[in-house]
Amino acid sequence: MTTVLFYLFALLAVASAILMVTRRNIIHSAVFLITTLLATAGIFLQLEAEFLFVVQIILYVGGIMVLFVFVIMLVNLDVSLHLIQFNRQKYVAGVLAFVLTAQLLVAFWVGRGSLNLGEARAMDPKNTEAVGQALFQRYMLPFEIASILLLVAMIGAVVMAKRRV
Amino acid sequence: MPGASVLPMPIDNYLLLSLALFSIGVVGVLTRRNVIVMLMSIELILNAVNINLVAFSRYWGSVDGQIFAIFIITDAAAEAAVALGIILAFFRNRETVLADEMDMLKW
Amino acid sequence: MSNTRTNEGSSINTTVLGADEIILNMGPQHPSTHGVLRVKLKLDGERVVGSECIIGYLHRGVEKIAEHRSYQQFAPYVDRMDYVAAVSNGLGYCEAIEKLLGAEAPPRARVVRTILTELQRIASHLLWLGTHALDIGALTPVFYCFREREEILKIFEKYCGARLTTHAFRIGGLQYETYDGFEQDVKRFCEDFDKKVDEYETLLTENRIWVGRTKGVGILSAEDAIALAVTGPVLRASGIKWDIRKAAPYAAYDQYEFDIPTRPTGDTYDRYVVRMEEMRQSRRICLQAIENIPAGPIMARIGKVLKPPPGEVYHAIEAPKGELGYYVVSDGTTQPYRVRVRPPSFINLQAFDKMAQGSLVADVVAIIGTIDIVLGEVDR
Amino acid sequence: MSHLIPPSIQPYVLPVLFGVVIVAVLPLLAGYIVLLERKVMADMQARLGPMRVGPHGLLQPIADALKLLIKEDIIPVKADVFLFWFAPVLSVTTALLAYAAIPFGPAFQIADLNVGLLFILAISSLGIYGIVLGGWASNSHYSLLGALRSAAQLVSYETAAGLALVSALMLAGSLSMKDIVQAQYDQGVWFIFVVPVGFFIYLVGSIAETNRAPFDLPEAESELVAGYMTEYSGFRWALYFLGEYANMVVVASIATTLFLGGWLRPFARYQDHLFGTSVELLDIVPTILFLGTAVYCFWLAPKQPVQIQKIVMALVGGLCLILALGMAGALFAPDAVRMGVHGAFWFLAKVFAYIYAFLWIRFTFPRYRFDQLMRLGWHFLIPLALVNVVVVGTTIVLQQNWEWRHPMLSALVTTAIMLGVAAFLGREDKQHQAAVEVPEP
Repeated sequence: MTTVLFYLFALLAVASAILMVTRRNIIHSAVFLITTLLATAGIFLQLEAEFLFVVQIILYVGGIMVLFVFVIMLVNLDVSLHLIQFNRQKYVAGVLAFVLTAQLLVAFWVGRGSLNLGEARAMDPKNTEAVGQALFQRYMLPFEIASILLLVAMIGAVVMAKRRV
Repeated sequence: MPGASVLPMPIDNYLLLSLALFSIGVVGVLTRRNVIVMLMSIELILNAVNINLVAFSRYWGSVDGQIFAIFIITDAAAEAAVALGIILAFFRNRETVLADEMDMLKW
Repeated sequence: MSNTRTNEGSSINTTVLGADEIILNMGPQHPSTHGVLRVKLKLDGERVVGSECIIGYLHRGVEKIAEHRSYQQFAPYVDRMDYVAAVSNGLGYCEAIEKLLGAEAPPRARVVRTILTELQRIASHLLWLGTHALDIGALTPVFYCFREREEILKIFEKYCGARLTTHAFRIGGLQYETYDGFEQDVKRFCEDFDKKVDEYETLLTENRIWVGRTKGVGILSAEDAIALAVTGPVLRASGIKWDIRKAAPYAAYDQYEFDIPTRPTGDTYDRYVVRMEEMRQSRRICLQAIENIPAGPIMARIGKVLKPPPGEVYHAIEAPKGELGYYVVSDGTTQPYRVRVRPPSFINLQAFDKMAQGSLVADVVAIIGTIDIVLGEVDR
Repeated sequence: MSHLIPPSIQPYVLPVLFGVVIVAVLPLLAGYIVLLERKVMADMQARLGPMRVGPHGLLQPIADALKLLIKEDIIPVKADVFLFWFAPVLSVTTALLAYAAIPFGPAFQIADLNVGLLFILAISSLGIYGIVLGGWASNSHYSLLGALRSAAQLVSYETAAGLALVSALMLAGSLSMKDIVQAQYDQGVWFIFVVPVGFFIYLVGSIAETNRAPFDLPEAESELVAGYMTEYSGFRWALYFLGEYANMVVVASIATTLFLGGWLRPFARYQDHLFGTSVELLDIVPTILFLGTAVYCFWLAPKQPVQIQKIVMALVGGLCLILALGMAGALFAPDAVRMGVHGAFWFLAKVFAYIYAFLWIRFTFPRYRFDQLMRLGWHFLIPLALVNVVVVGTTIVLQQNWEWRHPMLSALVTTAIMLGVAAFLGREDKQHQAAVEVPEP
């Protein structure tokens, strides 16, 4: 069952990721990115990371992507639909991306044998509590730093979006 | 939950999925002209990383990887907010969201 | 959008748009433009940076029709201008022609005219209140308002057989004698009505959201109001005490005591308060008038065929929406040479641009509502 | 019966059954909420409301649904066809998906998730796409403005509503919907009495989230015609409507579960028995209510003007009678069944009470303006919700560590402090308003 779910979600994620990159209409791109993110959330669930599943949906899909869609609507340009969607160095870029992918695949293939991960261990069934404990005890300082980062980003966004500073 | 003790499938599958998403994201960033699509491709790359982290976290039976994934999502939120702010400001002045038209160092 | 004529000097320029600006066409089919008004808004986000009222969708050439009808024949047409205050329209027209003839309606007719006109004022204000509240999102007051308006329309129906376009008055007086029980009907309505107004006020006057939506919205200063020739409650809400019923009394208004409510600021809330108070004052006039309707004839002796001497006359009354004027030119025949109407809605609508500058889309709706326009009168 | 089903799919049977029941019943329920709304509105506005289809308009929802089904489906020429088709579907799907974690009774739940509440919040936060994409795809200015308003509004009020829920969560100590109700049973008090301010914030936030008046700006008919739904007609429009009402039930269910004790009966700990039988005294209330309704229907039936209406009225009475018998029968059934049936009754009763509050507010207040709505959200509700979390958290710690034992006392203190804060924030709001006011000439 879980295997089937994984392949389902993986297929959905990859297919909509490809569609996202190739679509002409930005809002369609955004919709396909949302689909990818939801499929990823499904994979998180399949990996028993319930809390992250919820965070992915609330924050990524319900928050960040709404922001994207909002901005796309604000800058909605029918003109851009008829323009060339890919830039001048697309062939060079494509080759480079292909080379990078190939490198990673090779690294993956070579490292496959040598990587010794040891035995897989069971997950704490109370995922939310475990994440909470870790977040507020072991990772307290990074957590606070992240909150400062968000504050800074917020101020930055407000300043950027303001008409006259 | 049944089967909670072992990883449901070899970790390779997750890594390959992550690799595929990452590559697609890289292609998107490098080839598209529209800045918003480029940003979305970056989100895709971050997402691919998250899959890796969570898969390993599940493998080790520890939540540390998930914590990192949460931090990455936080970071993505901050990045999106600032970047979209910049895009809006730019659009207001130049009325374009195409990367190769953003070639003036001032406006 | 491209082939519309644009007024000279309007603040909107549809060809040059900023990056954030869009053009929004409100109407002519829109739930809150009170008919077929079309408002072209230039928006920056939701903020109005320019506006233009495009009218004429209901133009029927009423003034031109007048030139081909006899004086009596034209009287029913005026009911179709401000169709929610038909009685007031009729009063203005009849008195204008009487002035032209040099005749005067008998005292009984004048008192009955006053009562009916004041009832019509209440009915018109009730309709305004209901729709205005509906525009701002209060769904309930409109039904209460219609409940009371129904009472008034019933009185009209009993009196002359029609509810909306009544054609209640005739040149020279009244066609019909009042029906049996007219006094009781009016009295009963007026006695209850004060409590009903209180009821509307509990729903709205101190409602936080209502106050927030209307206070400081669509401000029209006294100077602007005068410069734009605004009249009626809109003018009085800007702090100017001007009411034709007091300034140049007609019908029987000189016999009754009533106050002219004014407010200082000239915002939407003030206009609301002024109209609410006007309803109470109208009730007061009705109560005074109903106590003492003089006996006597209801029609002056003016003959069957009206042939006013050549000349011209301007007669204005205080209609529910403002100064309703008739300028009639006679060439001595049975048909008017020219009838020009000064409709209060049309003139007051000019203030829209002034009020709407810098407001939000939601305010535009409130402002259209607060001017209290009837498109039949604006377009004629 | 259970031995007939192979063990491999046994755990899925009951959830699938519940799912089918919910998906089948919900559209009907939504239709009847619309009827309820129209009837309540009519009552408040001194008129009768729908009276023609069926007795007292009881069949009106079915007629409406039929009409919408056979209406012409119009797609604007310049619309984005794919998204125009997709958006209403998304709207309904997300609304229905949220029901997966809602406990209608102790046993009547599709899945008792560990993160149940968060799951519901997450799924309902997806509903915004139905609105935003639909508004964009219509290619109309009204729709676009409605969609933009909606996006901003939902993001703002979700924050306040979410923070309000945290106060109840801290009391329950769990995210599982079932455990939250159980905690209210164990502590012997519904959380609305412990954190009334949190409930109030959630009430306001949930009205805004479901786009209901006085926060119905995305579809304000006097300004934006119908907002994001302007270009929709026929069945797509009906889907949006279904989504909206399904969402209302979702937020009402969340409020019921977190603040109003879920499926718990009022005075759930009071367990006096009826005349020595095993029946608890208060458990007969549902039976009596249904019996009363049945009698009323039978009394009304002969008074209906048309023959068919008499029959339908009698049928409704019969339905109520059957329900009353079911309720009575459940009293003597095994515990699981009794709890399930009565739990579902109380749960739905509370949900409808909450929805009634929605309707009442809708017909009483005018609509907020967009900037006022934002100011209310960001300057009043979110700070209030934040302080609420801090104060409630402090009280809980005090209770646990300093033997501050009396829960109602701490609730009183908390509420008093919160009301003070609310007054303070509200006062600031007034100052702001005063600043805009124009001086008298």
